[in-house]
Amino acid sequence: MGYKKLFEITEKEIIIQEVVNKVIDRNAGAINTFIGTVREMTKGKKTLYLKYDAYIPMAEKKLQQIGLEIQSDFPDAHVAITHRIGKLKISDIAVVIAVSTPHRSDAFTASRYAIERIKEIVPIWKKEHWEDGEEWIGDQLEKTPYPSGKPSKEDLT
Amino acid sequence: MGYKKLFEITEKEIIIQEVVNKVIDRNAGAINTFIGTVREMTKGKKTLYLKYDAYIPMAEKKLQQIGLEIQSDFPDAHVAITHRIGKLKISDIAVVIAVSTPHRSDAFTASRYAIERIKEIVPIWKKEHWEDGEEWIGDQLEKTPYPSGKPSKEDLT
Amino acid sequence: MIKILLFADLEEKAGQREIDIDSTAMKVGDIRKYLVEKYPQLTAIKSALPAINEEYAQDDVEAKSGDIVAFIPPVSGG
Amino acid sequence: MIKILLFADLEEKAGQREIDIDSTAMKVGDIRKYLVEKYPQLTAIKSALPAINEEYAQDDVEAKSGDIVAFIPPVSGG
Repeated sequence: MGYKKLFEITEKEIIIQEVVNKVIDRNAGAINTFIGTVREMTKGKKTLYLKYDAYIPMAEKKLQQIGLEIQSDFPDAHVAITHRIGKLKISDIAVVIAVSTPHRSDAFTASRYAIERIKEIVPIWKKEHWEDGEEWIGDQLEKTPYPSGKPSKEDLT
Repeated sequence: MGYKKLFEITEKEIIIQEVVNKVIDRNAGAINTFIGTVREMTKGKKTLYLKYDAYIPMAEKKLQQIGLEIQSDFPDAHVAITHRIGKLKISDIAVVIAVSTPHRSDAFTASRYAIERIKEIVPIWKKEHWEDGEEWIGDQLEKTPYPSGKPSKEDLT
Repeated sequence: MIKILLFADLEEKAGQREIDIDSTAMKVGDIRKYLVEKYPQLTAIKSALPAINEEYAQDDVEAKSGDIVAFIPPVSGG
Repeated sequence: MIKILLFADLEEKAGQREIDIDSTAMKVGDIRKYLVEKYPQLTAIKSALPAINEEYAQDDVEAKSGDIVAFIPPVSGG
């Protein structure tokens, strides 16, 4: 296991520890992980399962871009992100973000930034399946994505 | 495994997935975990290893109190915290906090709150061992702990 | 030839992920118009962001033969 | 009898984690003074927070026989 793929789209179940292992560093005292799971109820509607699809090569590039954006703010940060695609059941893990930094405050800030940025620029789509239908979900932030800019302060609150 | 101990002091290695499993919930879409690891360099000094000690029954009670404080702000939150004691090597995991909430913003806020609060009210002590000596570390926040109050805004930035 | 990629709702509406356009050079905005004319069910392509060779691009950029032009509907990962 | 618990630096300085005080009732502040008199090396107990039966308590609270009084030095978990 010499090579670690830090930014990855996978069809397999995500093992949290494997993502965390990629950012463990002798000089990191803090690791923040954000784990996105499939929620059953959204706006009063019961989800049966989800399907995720991605433009895989571009999605991995954009995840890597997010890592670089974080390192431009926090040069000592290590970042790894894995996003799963395919069919996911309720409570399955869709995404794991892991960020290590020497000090804890930066790990929280960077991890938060990463999940907001994923929802803006990474070409991954979710299709919700309910008892009475199905729909591709888009524009969760309810605004136009801005691929080159950064989220404004208010997006992060 | 019917019984899950949500707030735990242990001498064993902490398995991240086991802590996360305690907070997985059908209606949680977001899980934030904070992982504290042993950092090699602190203020220019090289740590060889650490020893943690705790007043175990009170520490578990205080971790539980932190969970209740979080739930008073975020009633849908699930919280689990495991802190390890004994001898820890560089990069070993000392603490894992996991918080699940329906929406991601609350998971970040609550997880951040938990780690700050641990450093204020939970009777756990760290002894750093260097090549040229050893010392019990205290008052990392460089202020008097306040067991009954809550951290002020500026503590969380 | 320019290769077009459609995803999510656009892919379903078109009934295919890939469409080849027999052109040596074409502005992204013109590709968009061409697709809506040929596949009227692709109205949602208006709110998609174009990407050339896996990087976001503006409508006035010209795609050349061999390029891959993707239309990225509003994303919903995470 | 009141059982006293010392931790971390205090435990090391005292050479023991537990000390029993043969008293039926004693204010926490008086326990603190008693300990510093008996163990002059425990000066750091001044910055420790007392706890009675695993809950933080003020110096003016009275501990009774059977209670466990702990002195909590500044904590450093996490």
